Amino acid sequence: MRIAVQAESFDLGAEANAFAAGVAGAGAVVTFTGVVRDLPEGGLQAMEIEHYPGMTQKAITAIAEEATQRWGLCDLLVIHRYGRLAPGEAIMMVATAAAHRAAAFEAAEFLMDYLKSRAPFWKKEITTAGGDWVAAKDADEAALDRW
Amino acid sequence: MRIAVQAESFDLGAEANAFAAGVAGAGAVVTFTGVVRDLPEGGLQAMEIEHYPGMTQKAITAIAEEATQRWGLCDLLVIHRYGRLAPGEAIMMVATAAAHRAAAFEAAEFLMDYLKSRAPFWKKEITTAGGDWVAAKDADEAALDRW
Amino acid sequence: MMQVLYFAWVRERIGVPREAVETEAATVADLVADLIAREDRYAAAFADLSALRVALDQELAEFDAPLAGVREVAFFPPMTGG
Amino acid sequence: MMQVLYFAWVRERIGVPREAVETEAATVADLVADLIAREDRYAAAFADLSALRVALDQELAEFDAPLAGVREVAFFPPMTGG
Repeated sequence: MRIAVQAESFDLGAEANAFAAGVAGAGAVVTFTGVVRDLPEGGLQAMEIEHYPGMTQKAITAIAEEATQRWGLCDLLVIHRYGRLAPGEAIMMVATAAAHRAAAFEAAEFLMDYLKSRAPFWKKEITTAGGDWVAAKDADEAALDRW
Repeated sequence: MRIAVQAESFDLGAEANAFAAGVAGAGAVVTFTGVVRDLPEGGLQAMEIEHYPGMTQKAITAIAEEATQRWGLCDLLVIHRYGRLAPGEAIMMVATAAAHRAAAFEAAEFLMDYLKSRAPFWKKEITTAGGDWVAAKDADEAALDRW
Repeated sequence: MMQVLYFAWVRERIGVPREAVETEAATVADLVADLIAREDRYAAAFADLSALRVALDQELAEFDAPLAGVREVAFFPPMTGG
Repeated sequence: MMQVLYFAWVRERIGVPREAVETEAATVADLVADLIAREDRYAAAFADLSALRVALDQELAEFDAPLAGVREVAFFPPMTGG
């Protein structure tokens, strides 16, 4: 299990290959990558991601341990960036490995749902007009009810 | 949309990076990779995958077009190998890109459920005792009912 | 003349991957009955139709589907892709 | 003395990312009332508690949670990770 909270960019392909190579006995590997999207009306200059250093690693580790146990994962990876990101840059990724596909998919979705609403990150959209904190969506909070 | 049915191995990381780099406007990229697993009792020498050349590309294209339309995907990738594979080798992968995570995850699961039961591939497990055709699982057929 | 293809254990039981078949069969089920009547290896392959799938011109079909206009029939066990 | 941390727009409204606070507050809600009474910028940040979350010693908590033994309190809007 690897959890990285970092300012640096990461290479999705290299991370996916390293993760898959390190797993024994898995039949299914799922990755999710979140990418900075431009605004619907365009004009996004950057996404600034703030986090709570003392709490972030701890909160993600708790979520990751729950996922590992609940779905019997072979392995799991979480990378989450903070700082200033340009449109098109990868914000974060998770990877899960399990014997069968249902467990790998479900665990990845569970991790994403919890990272969205329970890991201490806050996003701010920077445009020429200034900065706007991204509001949490009711749908993201509601997504936790599945689990 | 790229659909490849091939005997050659593929590089998960290189494919994931090429896929992600070619997508505009996606906020979410999901990949699934299926890997040859040893048998529970061990001793798997190889997995032989037979397919129906005339039908395979056609069947996967139909599934992929349905997924693209239904979840409004930005892009989609399917790679599926045939021939003789060793334990630990990747059999196939799918990748989906969408504006939001729910669509990317659901489309990838849909693709996997249909590839399992509706794409003309047959797996044979080779051990020192001989070869055993893998039987379709009722659970895989039942998985289609979700969609 | 119709091209008939076999895959996986159906191919192994029948002993060939494909063959041209001369038949008057009106439906897939008629074709199966026709083949079973010819040789034991067909009877062995088609013993349990519930364990088989059929494709007509590379599209999945049912066993009561008509064969009129069909050029390629394929028999195989349930698929195990992914 | 208690370390109090602020994140995102809570930090912006209060104007500092963290500060040491001397307080007799028994619960998080008491601490909030205490801060609001001090200066307008706190009143602005804490105007709508339903829009805020709190963590005690880096674990999510409720606003009625007791502060006894707590060394670090953090206030922030609902998280938007992923």
